Amino acid sequence: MTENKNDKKIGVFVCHCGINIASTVDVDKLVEEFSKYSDVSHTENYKYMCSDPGQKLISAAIKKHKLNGLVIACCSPTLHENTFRRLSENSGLNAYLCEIANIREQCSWVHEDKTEGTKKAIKIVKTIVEKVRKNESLTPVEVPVTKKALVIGAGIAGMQAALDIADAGKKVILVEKSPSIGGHMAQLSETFPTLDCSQCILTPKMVDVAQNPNITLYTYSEIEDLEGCVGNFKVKIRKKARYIDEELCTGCGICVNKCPSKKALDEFNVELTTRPAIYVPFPQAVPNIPVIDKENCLFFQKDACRICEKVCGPKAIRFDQEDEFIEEEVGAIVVATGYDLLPITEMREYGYGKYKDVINGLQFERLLSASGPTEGEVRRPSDSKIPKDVVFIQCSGSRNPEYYKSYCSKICCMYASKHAMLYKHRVPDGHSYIFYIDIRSGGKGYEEFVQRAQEEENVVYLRGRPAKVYQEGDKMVVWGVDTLSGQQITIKADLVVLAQAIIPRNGVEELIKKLKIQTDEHGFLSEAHPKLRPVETNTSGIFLAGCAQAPRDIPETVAQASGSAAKALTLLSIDKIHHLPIVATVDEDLCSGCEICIGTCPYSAREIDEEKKIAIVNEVLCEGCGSCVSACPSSASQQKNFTDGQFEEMIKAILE
Amino acid sequence: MSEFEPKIICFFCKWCTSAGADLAGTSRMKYPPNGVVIRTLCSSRVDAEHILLAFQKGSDGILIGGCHPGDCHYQTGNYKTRRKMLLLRKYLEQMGINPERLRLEWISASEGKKLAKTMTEFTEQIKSLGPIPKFGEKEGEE
Amino acid sequence: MKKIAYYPGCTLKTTAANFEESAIESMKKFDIELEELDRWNCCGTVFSLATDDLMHHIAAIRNLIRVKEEKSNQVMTLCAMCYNTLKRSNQRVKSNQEDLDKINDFMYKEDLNYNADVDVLHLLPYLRDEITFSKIAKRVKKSLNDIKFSAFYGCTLLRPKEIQIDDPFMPTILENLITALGGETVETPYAIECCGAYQTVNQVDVVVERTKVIIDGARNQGAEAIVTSCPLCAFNLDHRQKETKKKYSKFIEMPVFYFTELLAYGLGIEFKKEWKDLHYVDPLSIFKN
Amino acid sequence: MQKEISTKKIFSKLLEKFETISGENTFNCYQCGCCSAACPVASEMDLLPSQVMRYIQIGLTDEVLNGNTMWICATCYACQARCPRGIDIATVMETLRQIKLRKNEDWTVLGKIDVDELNKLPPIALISNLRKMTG
Ligand SMILES: Cc1cc2nc3c(=O)[nH]c(=O)nc-3n(C[C@H](O)[C@H](O)[C@H](O)COP(=O)(O)OP(=O)(O)OC[C@H]3O[C@@H](n4cnc5c(N)ncnc54)[C@H](O)[C@@H]3O)c2cc1C
Ligand SMILES: Cc1cc2nc3c(=O)[nH]c(=O)nc-3n(C[C@H](O)[C@H](O)[C@H](O)COP(=O)(O)OP(=O)(O)OC[C@H]3O[C@@H](n4cnc5c(N)ncnc54)[C@H](O)[C@@H]3O)c2cc1C
Ligand code: SF4
Ligand code: SF4
Ligand code: SF4
Ligand code: SF4
Ligand code: SF4
Ligand code: SF4
Ligand code: SF4
Ligand code: SF4
Repeated sequence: MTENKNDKKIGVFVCHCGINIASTVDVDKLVEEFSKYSDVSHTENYKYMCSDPGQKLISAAIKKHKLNGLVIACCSPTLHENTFRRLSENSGLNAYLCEIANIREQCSWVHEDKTEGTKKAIKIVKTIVEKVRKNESLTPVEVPVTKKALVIGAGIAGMQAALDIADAGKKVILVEKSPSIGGHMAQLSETFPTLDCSQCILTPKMVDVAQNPNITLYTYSEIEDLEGCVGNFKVKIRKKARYIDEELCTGCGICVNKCPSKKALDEFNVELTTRPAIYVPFPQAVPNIPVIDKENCLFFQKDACRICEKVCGPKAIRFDQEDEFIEEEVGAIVVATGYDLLPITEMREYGYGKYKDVINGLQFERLLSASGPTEGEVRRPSDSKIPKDVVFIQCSGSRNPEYYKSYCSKICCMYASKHAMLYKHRVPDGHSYIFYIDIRSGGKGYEEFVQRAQEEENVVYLRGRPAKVYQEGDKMVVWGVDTLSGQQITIKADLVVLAQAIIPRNGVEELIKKLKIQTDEHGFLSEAHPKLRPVETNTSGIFLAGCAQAPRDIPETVAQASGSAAKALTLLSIDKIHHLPIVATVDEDLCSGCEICIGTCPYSAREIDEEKKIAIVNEVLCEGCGSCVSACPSSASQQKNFTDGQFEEMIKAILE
Repeated sequence: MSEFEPKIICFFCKWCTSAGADLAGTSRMKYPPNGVVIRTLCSSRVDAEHILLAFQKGSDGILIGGCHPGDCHYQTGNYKTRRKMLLLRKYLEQMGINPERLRLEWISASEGKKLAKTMTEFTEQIKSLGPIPKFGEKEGEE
Repeated sequence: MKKIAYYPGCTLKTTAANFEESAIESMKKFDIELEELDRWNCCGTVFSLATDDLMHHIAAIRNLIRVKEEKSNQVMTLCAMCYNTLKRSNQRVKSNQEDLDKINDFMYKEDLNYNADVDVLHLLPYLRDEITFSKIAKRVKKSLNDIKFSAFYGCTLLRPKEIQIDDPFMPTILENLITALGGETVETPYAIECCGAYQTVNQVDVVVERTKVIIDGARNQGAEAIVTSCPLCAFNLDHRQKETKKKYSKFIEMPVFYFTELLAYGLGIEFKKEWKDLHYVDPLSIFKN
Repeated sequence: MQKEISTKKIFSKLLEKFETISGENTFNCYQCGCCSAACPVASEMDLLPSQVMRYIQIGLTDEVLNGNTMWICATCYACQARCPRGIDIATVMETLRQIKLRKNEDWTVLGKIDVDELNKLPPIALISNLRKMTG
């Protein structure tokens, strides 16, 4: 027996697992081997360690020998690490002093020769004994949870998430950048695949949001700043000045009618029409309170007018209103900032937005919509004629890695089909043509929907990407191809509708920087795992929903929103969160402040202590991957219970 | 002298490769016993210094296993590992160690078979390369 | 007078001498002398695209060596095809040291080792960027008097993007020149499309079809004449009108100019009879003053 | 007639040669057809540019080499300027011509052209034609 140089008292317990281990590993030999170690105070083997008598035997030994380290040589840690760590904790030994040596899955079951198996098992157990020698007692990092959620963006995704969380009895702060909630869905006419009216199904939800006592709604507001981390975020909201006293305004709309400055481009109608300087985005807007657009207001620009102030009965106009800042504390965040369309002005081959009668899909939705600028009569922008030949071009700016976006925008095959169909309903003697490359109609009832367009609505599908659109007289000429027949094609159309690529919402980069979450190369929010954690971000406590993550349609958006709400609720329904304590550490004396670790960490858990000029670890954010530790050039950084010293001893143990 | 039995150290990440090794076990696949696993949370924890130390102390081969690109539990850990390994292999070459002795494989939790195959092949390969030269000596020089 | 080394190319010395003369004369009005290289050879007219073919770049590079010999780092071209070929050959060896070395090795008899450091210019962007259209407008003696032109760019000044002189889908440089000279412009979709190019040698029909589409297209938009920026386009669109007329009896002919001719005309330089004789469709018919 | 295809025929020496000379990966093409929509002389071709790409992808290289597409192509780059996958189809056409020309199968035969006609042509027309259409 060698001398016990440290004050360790380790127990080594070797499991037979019936004959699963014992037939290929000489379990007695293992006991014999480890009893030679000076700091192994107790070692024995037993038939089934995880059985009740097995566990009792370990517990008794811990107490009897005052063990301060535990090695269980048995099956894979994925199976019983929890079992034995719990046992350890219950027997008065810190859970993190207990480790598993896997001599079953990675030894007895994969080898046949008992001598070899035994030799290897000894090495395996030895490495774990070495590790346990230097393991520290650890306590899971514990943080209380603020039981309130923040949802950013009030499109259908954000609204659904907020409603789900609120219905579960938790408070929600819902922040929307534009003057009304609703997002893009409010602009749509009818929706595939069932063609129900978008407004009809959306408006009740908007009202629910407005009336739900658990939801605090901030429209015309943006996130100014975010601090803190999972369970305890501090958020600062900028409530932009509407120049209206929201308490007093009755939403009568007189000001809007009387405003003489009517030339501002109407965002809601995708610039097909103009609106006054004081406006409500659309009739069903929530809240139904106008906002003054400073850029176009005669008072702000020329110190003139003030008509709105004069006509307002309740005297609600406040030209001197200023942006307000509101601070809130929340435990979880859902980001649902949605999408925009790739600007038509980028479409080189289709005229850079020069032609009035080349429009995007959302503009066409407005032309179809009963509440749109043409009251649902399809009239083209240039001369208000009813177009008799309409060409729809799919994949405009999508699936084009060379010039635009490499990805598929996922919903445009479907809405192009819908557009052609709805157009036929509005203009029965009209003709519609769709240029497509592939038709992607995965979804319940989607393929049938496209087939209906082809069979019943006389939509002409042409397979090929058009090369050029130009104006000739009052026609828009499309140079295309049908690759299936091998023919070049020209169509003289009255209107061309481009299914523009879906891109992340304009301006969202700034928000992302504040939230310290990640995006993919295209600016869509990154999920924590593409398959198994699709609604979480890399940052604990921040979830995502809707088109902010990737292009998707309404059903998928709603499903994902409910998913992220469930995730947020999981977090909000516990009092304290525990966090794996196997985190990175920094030795203040060794750290040179080189900041290498900071760029390495995928969770932004590393920052520089400005005073000490050294790196620190935010234990709540650290997930324990160890990237930063191996990247640290000064060996200042270590990982708890995975220190360089432990690795060194484990390596030596294998090579002895 | 009996046949040369190489000493191989395997650094496997908890989420993918170690789970793949467990699967090889539950499926009772067989492979040579030369490799012993050190389980890490992520392959990116493996430090260049660990590898150099292992070679110095007489490891004949080192196998690092991580999740497939895009599947890393920690987002980008495996990319970092790949970059590190590329550099390290160059460095090993300069030190006179055959870079083939260091191998990186993406093995997922469901690839028990790939694990067994890799273990077998790598052991064979290291056997044919022979024992690691003493530190300071170049490989191939007697 | 500012001197710029000038590479004429074969066509502007023969069938399109009018283009060269009008350019040289016009530049003099701006105190610029286009100084022809002492020695030059044909550039090859088309850039060879095969990756394994270096031989065909030698002719182009040799001309750039001539430029260096005259202690210049830039060379002016008037022909779009020369511009395209010289510029792309230069770019190819510039971005590929191995190719450059091989070419230098091959031309070991040259005194100079080429370093891919000659800038290949074309007159059209030079007019826009250096002389500027506003200055040109000020010097106009004979206005184009609201004549309606349809610009025709062809391919080699706009594609590929490495050498493009303007937006490849919506170029405006020719239109802006015409406007500066007092003319009017109409838009056609064909302005940036091909005239049929070298197919004019043995597949005349391909060019006839192009000529018909392009000129009809211009006429439909109200154009009275075409302005080109490539001597091959100029030839095809002008001279192939003969065959076009033969094939389509209803086809109406239209004068075709090279941009330098209009520039010269605007600056008050006489439109010589010899120039006119090199045209197929009478160019002078449209001038109203 | 049914065409029998096989990967052996597709991944042939010829394809290898083709990809070396052109520097293009044929399989990048996803058959959007934009090149064909853009080509100003496609009406004279017996296979559209995108069909040429497709034929090569499935190993029908002989059909392509015996067709006229590459000889009609005027190297105008209208296709290349639009191809969403960044394929240089003009170079693909040149490569096909080269494969023929390197076997001494010239397309332009000067002897067949009227001498007066030849004299009238600008040198750029003649030289470029000979460069593209003869070996
Ligand atoms: C032409 C067209 C037709 C379509 N037709 C259909 C159809 O028929 N059926 C179907 O299922 N789907 C259809 N869709 C898809 C549908 O529009 C989307 O699936 C859905 O709108 C996505 O909702 P969202 O909440 O994720 O995004 P959005 O609707 O874009 O909502 C995002 C919200 O977040 C707000 N916001 C953005 N940034 C911030 C910020 N920094 N701070 C605060 N708030 C912010 C925005 O103002 C907006 O209100 C169509 C899409 C298009 C383009
Ligand atoms: C060939 C193929 C390849 C695929 N590849 C991929 C891929 O690469 N990536 C990807 O993301 N997806 C892939 N998928 C899809 C993936 O398999 C499914 O998305 C996923 O498995 C669906 O999970 P589920 O739980 O809904 O259904 P299932 O996996 O079918 O699970 C349903 C469970 O319910 C049980 N069950 C059924 N009826 C009853 C009952 N009455 N009472 C109690 N239990 C019941 C069943 O026994 C089963 O265990 C693939 C699918 C196929 C067919
Ligand atoms: S602890 Fe693991 S190895 Fe032991 S009996 Fe239980 S399952 Fe088998
Ligand atoms: S007039 Fe006054 S009360 Fe009426 S909508 Fe305008 S601000 Fe509100
Ligand atoms: S003050 Fe401004 S918002 Fe009010 S009515 Fe006049 S222009 Fe309109
Ligand atoms: S969904 Fe259809 S139209 Fe949209 S990018 Fe994908 S394939 Fe193209
Ligand atoms: S261990 Fe990983 S998660 Fe933790 S601080 Fe280091 S890099 Fe970040
Ligand atoms: S990498 Fe190491 S030395 Fe550099 S700042 Fe981080 S902890 Fe300090
Ligand atoms: S444009 Fe490009 S991708 Fe599309 S068919 Fe032509 S070569 Fe293929
Ligand atoms: S380069 Fe050739 S194939 Fe391409 S568009 Fe021009 S003529 Fe057609």
